[in-house]
Amino acid sequence: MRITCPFCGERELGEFTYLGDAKPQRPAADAGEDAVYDYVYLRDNIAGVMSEHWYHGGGCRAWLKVTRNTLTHEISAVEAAAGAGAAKVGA
Amino acid sequence: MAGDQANRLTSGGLIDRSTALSFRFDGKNFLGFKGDTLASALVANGVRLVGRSFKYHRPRGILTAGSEEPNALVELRSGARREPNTKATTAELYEGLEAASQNRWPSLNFDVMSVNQLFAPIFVAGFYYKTFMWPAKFWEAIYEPAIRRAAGLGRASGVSDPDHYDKAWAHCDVVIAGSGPAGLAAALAAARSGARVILCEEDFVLGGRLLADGGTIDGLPAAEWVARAVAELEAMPDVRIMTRTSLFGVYDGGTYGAIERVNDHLPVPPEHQVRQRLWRIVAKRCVVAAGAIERPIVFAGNDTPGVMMASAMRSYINRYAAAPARRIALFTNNEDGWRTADTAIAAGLQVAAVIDARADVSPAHRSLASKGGFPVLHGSVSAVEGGKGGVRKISVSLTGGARAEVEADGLAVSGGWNPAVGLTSYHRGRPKWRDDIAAFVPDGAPPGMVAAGAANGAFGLGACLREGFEAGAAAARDAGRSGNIGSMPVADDAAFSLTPLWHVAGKCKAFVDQQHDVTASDVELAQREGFQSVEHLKRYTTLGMATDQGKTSNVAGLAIMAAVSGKSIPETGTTIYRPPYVPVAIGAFAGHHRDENFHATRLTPSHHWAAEQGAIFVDTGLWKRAQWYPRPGEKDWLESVTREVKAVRGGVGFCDVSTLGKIDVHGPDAGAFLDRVYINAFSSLAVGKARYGLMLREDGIVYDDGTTSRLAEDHYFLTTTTAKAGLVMQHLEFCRQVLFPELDVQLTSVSDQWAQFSIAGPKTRDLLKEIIDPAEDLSNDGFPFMGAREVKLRGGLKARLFRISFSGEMAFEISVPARYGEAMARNLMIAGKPFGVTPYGTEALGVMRIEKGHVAGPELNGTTTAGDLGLGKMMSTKKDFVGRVMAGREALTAPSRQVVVGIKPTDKARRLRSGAHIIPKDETPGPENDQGYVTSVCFSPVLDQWIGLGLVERGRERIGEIVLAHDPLRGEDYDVELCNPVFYDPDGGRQRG
Amino acid sequence: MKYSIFSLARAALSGHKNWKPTWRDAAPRDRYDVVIIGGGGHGLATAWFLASEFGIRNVAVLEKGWIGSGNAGRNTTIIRSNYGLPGNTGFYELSMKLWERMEQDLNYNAMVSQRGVLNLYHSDAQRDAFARRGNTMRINGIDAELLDQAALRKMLPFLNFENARFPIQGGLLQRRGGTARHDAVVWGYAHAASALGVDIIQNCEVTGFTRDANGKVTGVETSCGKIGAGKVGMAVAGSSSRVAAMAGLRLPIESHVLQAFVSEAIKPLLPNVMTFGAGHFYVSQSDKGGLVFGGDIDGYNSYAQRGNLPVVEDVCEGGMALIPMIGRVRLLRQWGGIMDMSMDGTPIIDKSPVDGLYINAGWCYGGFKATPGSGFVFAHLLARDESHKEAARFRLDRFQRGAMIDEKGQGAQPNLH
Amino acid sequence: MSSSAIPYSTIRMEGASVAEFSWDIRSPLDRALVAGPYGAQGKAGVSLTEIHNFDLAQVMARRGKAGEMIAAAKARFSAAAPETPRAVSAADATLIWSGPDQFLVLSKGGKHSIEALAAGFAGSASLSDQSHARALISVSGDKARAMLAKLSSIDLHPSVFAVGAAAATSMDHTSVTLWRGKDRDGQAVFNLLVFATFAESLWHTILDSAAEYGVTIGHSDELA
Repeated sequence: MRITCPFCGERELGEFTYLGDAKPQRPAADAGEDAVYDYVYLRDNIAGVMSEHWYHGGGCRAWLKVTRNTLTHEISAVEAAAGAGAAKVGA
Repeated sequence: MAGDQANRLTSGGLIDRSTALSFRFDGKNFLGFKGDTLASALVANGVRLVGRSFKYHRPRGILTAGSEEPNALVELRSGARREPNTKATTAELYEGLEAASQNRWPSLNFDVMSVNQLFAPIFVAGFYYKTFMWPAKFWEAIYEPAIRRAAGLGRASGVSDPDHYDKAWAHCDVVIAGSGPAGLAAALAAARSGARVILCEEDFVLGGRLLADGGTIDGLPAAEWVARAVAELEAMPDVRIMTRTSLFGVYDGGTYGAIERVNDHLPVPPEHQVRQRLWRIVAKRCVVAAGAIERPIVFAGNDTPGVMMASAMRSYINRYAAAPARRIALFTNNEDGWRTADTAIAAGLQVAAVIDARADVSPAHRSLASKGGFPVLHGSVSAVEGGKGGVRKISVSLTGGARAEVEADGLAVSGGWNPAVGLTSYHRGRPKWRDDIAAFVPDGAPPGMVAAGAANGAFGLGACLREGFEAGAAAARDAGRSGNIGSMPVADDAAFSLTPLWHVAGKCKAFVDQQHDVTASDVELAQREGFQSVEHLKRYTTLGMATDQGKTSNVAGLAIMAAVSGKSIPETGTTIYRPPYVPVAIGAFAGHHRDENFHATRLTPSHHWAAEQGAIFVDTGLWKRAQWYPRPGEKDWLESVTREVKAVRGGVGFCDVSTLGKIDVHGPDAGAFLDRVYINAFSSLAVGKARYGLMLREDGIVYDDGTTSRLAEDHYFLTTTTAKAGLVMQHLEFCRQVLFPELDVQLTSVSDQWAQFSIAGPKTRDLLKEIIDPAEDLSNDGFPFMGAREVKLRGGLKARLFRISFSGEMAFEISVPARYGEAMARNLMIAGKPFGVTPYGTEALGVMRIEKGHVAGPELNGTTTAGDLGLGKMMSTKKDFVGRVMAGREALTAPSRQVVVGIKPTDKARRLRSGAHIIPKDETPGPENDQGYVTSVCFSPVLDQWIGLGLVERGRERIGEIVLAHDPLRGEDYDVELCNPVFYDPDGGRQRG
Repeated sequence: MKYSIFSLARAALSGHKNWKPTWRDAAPRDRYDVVIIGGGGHGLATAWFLASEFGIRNVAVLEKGWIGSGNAGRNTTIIRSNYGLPGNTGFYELSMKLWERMEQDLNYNAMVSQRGVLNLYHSDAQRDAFARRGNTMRINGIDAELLDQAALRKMLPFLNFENARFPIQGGLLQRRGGTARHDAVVWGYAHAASALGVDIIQNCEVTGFTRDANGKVTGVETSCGKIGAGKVGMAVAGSSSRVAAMAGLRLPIESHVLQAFVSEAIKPLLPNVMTFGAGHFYVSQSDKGGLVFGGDIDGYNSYAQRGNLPVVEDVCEGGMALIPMIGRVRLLRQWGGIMDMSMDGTPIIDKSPVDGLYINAGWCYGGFKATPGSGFVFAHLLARDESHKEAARFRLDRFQRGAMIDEKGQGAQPNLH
Repeated sequence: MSSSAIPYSTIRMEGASVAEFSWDIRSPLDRALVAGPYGAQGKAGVSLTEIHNFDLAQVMARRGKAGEMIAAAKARFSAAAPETPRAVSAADATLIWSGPDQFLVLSKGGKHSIEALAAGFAGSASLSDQSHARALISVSGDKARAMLAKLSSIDLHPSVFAVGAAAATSMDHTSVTLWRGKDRDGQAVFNLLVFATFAESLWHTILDSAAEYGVTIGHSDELA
């Protein structure tokens, strides 16, 4: 598998680390235990196109949101996490 | 007769007759020529019996001339370089080659295991599932060892592989598998377009089937055309031709695996060179021009030595000038097979007969037959006479029912061609059936891959060139290259007509999978027993599971299954194709990463100094750390470690702690950020102070700990444990970039920037005064406990000084830029000399942290909570932080949890061991009363006894209770007392003093 | 049809023409007391135990492909009960005891080979963790031995003791561990269950659940039509989330690819099952002669049943680091299976929140060894509506309660288990 | 091969003891690097040079301050700081992209040490000293690309990785910063910043990879 890092270009799988589904959002501080349980433990586990967190730890250390098909491993989009490259926010 | 090359034809072939090579097979000496394979040299020498089959130990010869060979497997080389199951058909001959037949005892010619043939009526597919069940104990003791000994083919060397391997990356626009007409045409078109091209050929010569079958291309003899094409390709800088290289797999994102047999054609790789190299080729497009594999027809006696694929016969005759037989019969169901009759006659060999299963034979072939003086028999081969000496007589069932017999010493068989659909099917694409050629062709190939030529079912030479050229041009275009591709090479297409014939029914054993001894009746039995799915068929009979992965047998097997189950072949379908296309040495996949090079090694800044001191090193992750520093006369590690601990507690010692992860946390929101990743507060930490911090995973379990210091308003210096350094960095970046992107914070690993030493013991300050600029105030007021700031050393170097202690002693940690690390160690020795300074290792470090009751790796084991570790009070209730909510779950806060306590044997002479379990006293150990276990132990010089920490149910409520340490693994049971985990200076006076 | 050397010899006389199918290929009936989704080892074992132990014979096993086509036919065939945490220890030992009598139970030779499973350790910390686990095993009545380096040198002289990056210090050995012939386990359960009246229906894919007004599951919709059921049990590791989603459930499971490898067959070389403690590599040698080996999961969600090169390399590096004599042995075939990776690395066997639907899932990469135990406790749950005591901790709500069973201590990060 | 960056100091101690501190600088390759030929005989295909004693500062823009950081860099170096994976040569420093909104400043002689840079980047960027965190190895020779292909998954073809191209990448599972310097004697020069504690290990792997081509090994105080 090769992932096109928005900062570095196309790189081989070995430079990246996988975290998982990027859809669940960390609940607000007061959201309660059920919401956090859902966030931490439950997964859609999609067979198909899924948005995922990958870390380019063997490269620029950016966290990425990768849109990938879990049936074919085809990657259709890669974008940086909100806080990667954030120095350009508002700039 | 050995060594005389009696079957070498007097002329022709792509062999170098001026370079004779001697070799040994089963202890006999032979000669061959440069350009031979082991198989062709054996053919030239008239050797027909080369192996024994897997189950029945039947005599077997050479069936093919390529990597699809099921029978001619040998142990190549000897000693540590012995390679079992090597295909003689691909092993390049070299001077001094040694090979031995396998799976026979005592000799190939007289193999006692061939008695298995007598039991053949019982040893049908799956027989072992139905027996060997009684008595139960006999399986491991008797049946299984016997089966294991009988199975397996060659013997591995049994000793460490002495050769080297490496791995490399290559990048191109178009990678092409195969250098036959389609592959070369593809390479020409792509290269002329300006594409970067890699052409992989598993053989040691380019040309594929052109080497054996010749032909005319662009009006030139094939060999000449190949030479011109290769010369043109070689002249282009962005074309890389890789011979002896098999493209074996396709992985995601256009990554291809290839194995280059760099030096397998030499007795031993030259100095500094590898035996084989694994390539990961990254290509925008791939053209599979891997050709097709001629398929056998299944008939009785089809495994007799001397029965050979028709195309293989042509290879041996034309390419190697070696005659597989003198009087050849041909059994074919298609037009292409006839070329072998042509070839035989041209080479001056006799054709005994052509047995053609089709109704009609072309006039051209009829005239060939009359010219060659051989009969054309319409029918099929029903039996072959001849044992280990090879084919003698062939029985033919003629169309219409009559029988005929043909005397011949070789039988060429052509059942048609199967495109090599492996590579195109590795992403779960299923090949599709084409009736016109009665074969599966690629379908659903991975993105970017296309098959061309015979690999795509185009069997004519002209069609191969056309498909290859067009595929090469299209691939280059897709890769963005648009140069002038010039003219397409042209050749005539021979007619291809075939009447499918898979199996000639008969009484004797007719082999589908020759290597695994799977017969047509085994396939029928499988069907009868319900194993009708091709996958069940494969698994039940082991069809296609041998070292050739069924390249010559799978399609025939499923065709027979289709016939007996009344389904069509496409309905029956194929099994899943899996890489690698050819077997690949495990050593090549490992490359450089073996022995000491298995993983990288990290060295601390003072490593070489410690080595000079005679330190014993321990592996901690990738690190080598000084474990202790033995001194002459010390009888064991314990004595050394005890001395080191006493030296620290009584004076001063130092230890390189540079392995801790160190992270610069910068930015206006650095404090707010740390508040969210730690359970305790850091925004409130004053500049110039350090604080111990604990971070949780989001599931509420402790992740890591360490001290973090505030060096400036917007700059914290965070430390992690050695083990978690990289992971914590990743986690913090996740928090920064994903969870809390609104915070203005920057992270940098500075682990390698700083050499850090812990200096501990009551004389620490005395030592530091020697080395630190006298202007720096190190007094309790000037540098209180948990102080942290930059200081100047004598001589002007700046260092960071932290007053933190994990030993319970007055202690500091000092950081200097890493290239001064070794000097720092030396200077600490000089500065500390008056105070008896002692370097100490990780063992002493561990002893002192246990004496002080500090938790470490064994307690932070990924299942413990802050509360379990006795650190629950650190959890802030005033802020949100990672893990806060989940940490509150019922089972994680239950009073019955196992929590950290101190443990000491009641008998002071008793050694406590980690991993011992804690059982209430006077109870019989069982799962119900297994209340915890010992996590960390040491011999405490202070208490003069073994002590430890443990995780014990309700441990903190049970201080003083005597319980049983139960250690059945080591046969020990003894009483221990649960106690306060802080064994040493519980009030903390010493570290604050 | 009773299998034995005698029946085999008799059959030989008639040219093996009289063998009957190993199991009956049944057409679906309208309704069963229990429908099991998934004709793998677990599903078929569940059916057999329902029929043989719990007297429920009106059972169907629905398989979307051919029986054993999932992980039952793709694993590395290891059996063991060397777990260290309450909940796992007892369950896997229950399973091991069932392995030990399987062939007699089923009249089918699954080649259960108790050749020993050895976990190697390379550091003091690892030894201590193994000691803790080994003692847990012993306390639970399971065999375990802690071996030092000298013992290993004697037993396995070919391991890399001399120039290893991470020298071998010793190992934890369970002699009763070993291997079994994976396909034969499937066929054996099918054979025996079929003989007791269980309907095995291949090429029948479940596409949905039928529910009554209260939401209770009343059956399944399949590619062969609707089939009614008193209870539905799912044993579809690899597809658990997809099947559960048909009932509106989300599970604490991710699907990951685990690759496995087999070498060319060679004469006996490795006597037992070994795991490398300093890298991702485990290996045994099949009775046929191939080295069967594997390592870590690829690490990303996948339903593709195939993996990528970095893990192949990583595994072979581990192999060469541990056993440098295998360098010239060739890797013959690589494949990938879909693992139900649960959030704590431990299975889930429980009633689902949907009435009438029962879950057997989350086996990570360790489902094969659990086959008989899983079948037994799942049959118990289906028959009695309560967890067997050895499966009592495999509840679905353990994540909400905080009662995870996390052998590796990696938390809710499935790719690290 | 050590040179003293801090002068030798002799200090008279209380109690009449004399301590002599020598603050020798030691490169992480100090022991492993043996200058001279290595591997196959004949003309060396690979040339390896370790560069000693450099200043290396990591400059990371603060949130929303990328523009200000670029401006500050421009003011200091009279060069545009790299915003994509490139190495930019300024008069007395090389600015090497190291990630989104960050770059490394490689220089000699303290002129662009972290202390020297601090004022200029105050408010726009966070600075972190990496001078001692890395070893710097320069690779050239006919076979440099062939050798690097064993370690790096990056495509180093001249049409893809031109002079000035840079990459934050991994070699042999170890993070490195790689960039192509100016050609020397008509040959490409690849520079590698390697983490100090991994340096010796990676060095041996580099030597193993290069041995078949013949290697010449040296060191230098000059930046390539």
